Amino acid sequence: MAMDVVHDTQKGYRTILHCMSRPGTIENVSEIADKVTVSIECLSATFVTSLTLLDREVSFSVVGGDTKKMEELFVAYTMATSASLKTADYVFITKQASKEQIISVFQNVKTGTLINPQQSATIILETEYLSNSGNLLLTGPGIEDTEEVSIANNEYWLEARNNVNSEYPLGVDMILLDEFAHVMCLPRTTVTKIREV
Amino acid sequence: MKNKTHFALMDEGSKKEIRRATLKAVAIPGYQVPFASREMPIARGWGTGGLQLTLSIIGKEDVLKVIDQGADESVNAVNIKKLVHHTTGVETTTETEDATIIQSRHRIPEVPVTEKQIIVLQVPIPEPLRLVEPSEMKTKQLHGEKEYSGAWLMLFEQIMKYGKTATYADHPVFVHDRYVMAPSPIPRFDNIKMNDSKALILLGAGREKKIYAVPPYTKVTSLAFEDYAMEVESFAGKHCSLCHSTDVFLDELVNEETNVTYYQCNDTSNCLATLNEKEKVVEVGIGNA
Amino acid sequence: MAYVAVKGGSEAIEESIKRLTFERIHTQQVLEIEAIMAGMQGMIDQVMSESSLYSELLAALAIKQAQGNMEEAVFLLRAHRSTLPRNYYTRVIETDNMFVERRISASFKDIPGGQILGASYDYTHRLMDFNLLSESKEAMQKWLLEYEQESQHSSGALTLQSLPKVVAFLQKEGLFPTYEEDQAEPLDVTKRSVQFPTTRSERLQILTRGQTGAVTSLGYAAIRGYGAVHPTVGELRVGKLPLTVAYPMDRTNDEENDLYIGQIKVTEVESFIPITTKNEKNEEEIEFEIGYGICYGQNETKAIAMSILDQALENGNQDYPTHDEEFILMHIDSVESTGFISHLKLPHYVTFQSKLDSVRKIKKGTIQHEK
Amino acid sequence: MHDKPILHVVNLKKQYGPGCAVCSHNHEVALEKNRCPECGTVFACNDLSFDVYPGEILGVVGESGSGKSTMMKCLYFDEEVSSGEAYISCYEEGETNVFQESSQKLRHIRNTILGMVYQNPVLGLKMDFSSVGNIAEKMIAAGDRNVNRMENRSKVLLEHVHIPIARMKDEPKKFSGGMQQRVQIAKALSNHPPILLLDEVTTGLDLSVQASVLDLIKTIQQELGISMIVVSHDLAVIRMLADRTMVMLDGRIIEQGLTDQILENPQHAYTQQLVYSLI
Repeated sequence: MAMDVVHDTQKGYRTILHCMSRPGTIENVSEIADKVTVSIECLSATFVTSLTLLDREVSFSVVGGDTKKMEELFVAYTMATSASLKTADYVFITKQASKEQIISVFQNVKTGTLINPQQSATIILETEYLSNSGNLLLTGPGIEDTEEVSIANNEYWLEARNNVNSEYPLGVDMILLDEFAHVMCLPRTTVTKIREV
Repeated sequence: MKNKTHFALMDEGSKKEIRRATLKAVAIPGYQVPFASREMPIARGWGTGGLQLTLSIIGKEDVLKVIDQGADESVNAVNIKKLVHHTTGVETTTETEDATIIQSRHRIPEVPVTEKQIIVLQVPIPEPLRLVEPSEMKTKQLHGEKEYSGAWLMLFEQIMKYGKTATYADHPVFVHDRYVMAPSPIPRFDNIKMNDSKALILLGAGREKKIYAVPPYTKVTSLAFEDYAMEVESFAGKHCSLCHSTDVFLDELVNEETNVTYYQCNDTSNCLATLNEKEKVVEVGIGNA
Repeated sequence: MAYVAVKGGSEAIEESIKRLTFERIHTQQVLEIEAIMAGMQGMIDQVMSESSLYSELLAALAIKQAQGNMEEAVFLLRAHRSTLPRNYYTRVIETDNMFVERRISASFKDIPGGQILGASYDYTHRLMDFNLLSESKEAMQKWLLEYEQESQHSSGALTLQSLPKVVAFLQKEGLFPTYEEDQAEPLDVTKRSVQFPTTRSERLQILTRGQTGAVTSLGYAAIRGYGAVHPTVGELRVGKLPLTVAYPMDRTNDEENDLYIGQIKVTEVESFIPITTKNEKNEEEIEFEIGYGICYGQNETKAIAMSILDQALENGNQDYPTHDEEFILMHIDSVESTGFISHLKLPHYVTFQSKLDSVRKIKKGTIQHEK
Repeated sequence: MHDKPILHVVNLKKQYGPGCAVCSHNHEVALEKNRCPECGTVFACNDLSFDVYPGEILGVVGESGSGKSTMMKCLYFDEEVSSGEAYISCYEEGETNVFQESSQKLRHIRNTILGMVYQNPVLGLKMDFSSVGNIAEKMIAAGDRNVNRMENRSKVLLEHVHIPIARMKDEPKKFSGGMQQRVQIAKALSNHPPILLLDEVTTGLDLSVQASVLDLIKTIQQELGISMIVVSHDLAVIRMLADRTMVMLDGRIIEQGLTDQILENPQHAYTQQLVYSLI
């Protein structure tokens, strides 16, 4: 069964909205992701996210691995424009991305202005796994007390994220996806801390 | 000519734009994200911001409740509910507990909201600084610089003049210690419900083209000085003439024949629930006897 | 009891809507869409312009459904517009290539291509024509026959022609500065929100969508004294423009493959307005600039007023509200202004209760103070 | 005198106009007064470098058009500088060039570290709000949220500047120019700013009022140890207040040093003219 552009994107969006409102909460979109039949270079969940958020009014950039195929795919399916890292509204970081590439994303993406902080990039990051047990502690709006999570390879980018979010409300918001079609979000307001052993 | 309307009325492009703006609104609590704002089949100023939010988030499995001034049966609430139902087929309800999406004008329900729910508030004037500064460009600058002395000064002046703050509904709040926000014209009585709310609260202003949000578990405080707390509407010594509740927001009414003032719950569905609950107790009581 | 007003809403609404239908049909006269399209072009043009949706059929339907209420008809069409996917933009149109039906210049008597009066109310005597009370089809046919027999109308078709712009001749003479073409992609105000300060593309869109009366009034204010614009109509033209879009699957973006999607009738105005500028040496000079107005259909007053406001906003001036883009652009939209004005009819019980509470407390406080 | 300045300004420049090949390179020669004859660009402040030390009053004297008011507006961030640096010792340990900071941070610095008294009270006061409200505004901006405390402090300050407490709820628009100026001073002082900027504050006031305002400034400076920059075209004001003085002409600092030295032994021809006209 193919993905339904009306109802499945609505579901995908509600999942992301739920996760963005409750950072650290992990949901999954496997029900929708399983319907993805096109051959793609990214995670199914990434493709679902692109169909959910992109259209011809926004721009995106892909980092890591063979980005050309993914770019063509996104353009064909969403009519969004492919743009440079510095101007893209949505930046997709694939599993193939190196640590240097990931850090360079955080150093180059747009972070909004004080007048228009919403004009900042949203980073969609593919990662190996997301789970709710771990030593990464999250606090901030949307979190009742503290959320404990683990995100594969977060040491690659945690500091870069802190830097880019240092002058609130400027910053970037993240949607994290893993191979099991799990979704977790880190809006710019979420403060991270490594639990000390 | 095609006659059938698309699911949730708006084309997918319109929905996506609203969805993108909403995500940014959640990520920057209390900040008014501009959006294009489509014209709706109901008039600007009649809840088009809330309606667009509802239509952009709603799915087949949602259950919708719409209230206006606390009442499910208010004409505008009925009208909006009818429109959403016609274009989506989703179930509607008057029970606050059953709803997954609650669209409201000027009230937050008395029943505590839950993590499973999204509250959508209709907003006429989203800019809390508009009275201080008419220009949009300048108010955006003030928010950007976190310059809120104008908003505070209004309250200070009221205290100097009247000995207390004299705001009505829509008393401004401070969100996540960063943005001053208009909570929409909810009574001061409801402001506290925004603080550390279990539900996500979305606010939409269709005519002014702004979407903003208070995520769950977010600090929301009413603007007030240390030594002059914001006073909520007081119904001390009054109670609902129907269900006898005392700790709720009451409508003031006058009996046309006797000219006597009496009070009734503003939240009609909560009033009914309380009444039913009492009936049950009475029935149980009778059964036991 | 007052409280009944908010109860039983469903039934009240049903009854009100039934009553509205009754008002529309109780005389049992069927108003044919064709009749509206044939005889109400002015209304159709205005509705299309204010709702920014070009469809004579839908505009006629909206007028019928709204019983001729213009704000309601515009509202219907705008709401319908919100349900339509819009995935493509047309190619840029050069209005030089307009098929002109009417073209006048108030600035020059002799313009290349000549003045073409076309169809206009300008020189009609506004005297009631009581013959129209009983117009017959036979009389119409007779008039049409005679009209066609006159030699200049023999072709039967409209005297469409493609004419160069008046300003082009003046530019050749060096009276108008020549600007580099702005190739920036216009921002679609219906797809993303407007930010202040706005770009010209945003301003022009909002102005052309503006309520005809509002645009006219504010344009009038700007030239009457509450503004610093002194325009002359350089060229006003009414005519048809062909529209094309790039072939969707064509990656070469070759214009040869463009798809023709139809034509629109527009009114276009270029007003010549003298302004003071500074030259390279920071010295003041006077130059002409163009105020631009365009709108769907034939709506000349609105297009001229738009050209005035375009110029007023282009050169902001703090002394006049008509030069303040927030003042103009935020208040001329029909759906927005009528919506907010009419929302005052909605119940405001809660807000009023809150107000009452506050006022009572202050009163009590004052009394205590005085004791 | 002191080791570390509270305010350290390096090459502050403010130009109006784009600049051109002629004036951007060697304007020393090219400019007519402060204007480039080629492109018309005006250099209102041209490479101003100076320090203000804790607790001192730095006087700035010069004719109108010399760039001193523009300099003050740049220091209070009312105007954006074209280039240059400024470091404030009590902000980020004096290691951040504040001119490079975001508008959000500038607002914070302005609200908590700086105070400003404009020549024209309209710029510094909300004419339709009460006087006490006007004074409170600055304290609110600096983070005070206690009405009684702010009201009491306002009363003390109003007394200080000789405005009857009975009139504290009156709007400044009902006051004379001198009274408005005194409300402005009270406002600027209300949050104990470490640095206070005073732009021609006594200009236009009656002589007796002038004296009391100057007295007030001096007292406050001694009591609270606030550092001040006092701009005036009137050398008498500078002589009375300033520990050190700089002289401005055509957007440049032509002379600076201890006030006594400058008054006794002016070096620049323009300064000499100023000093001798005073005597």
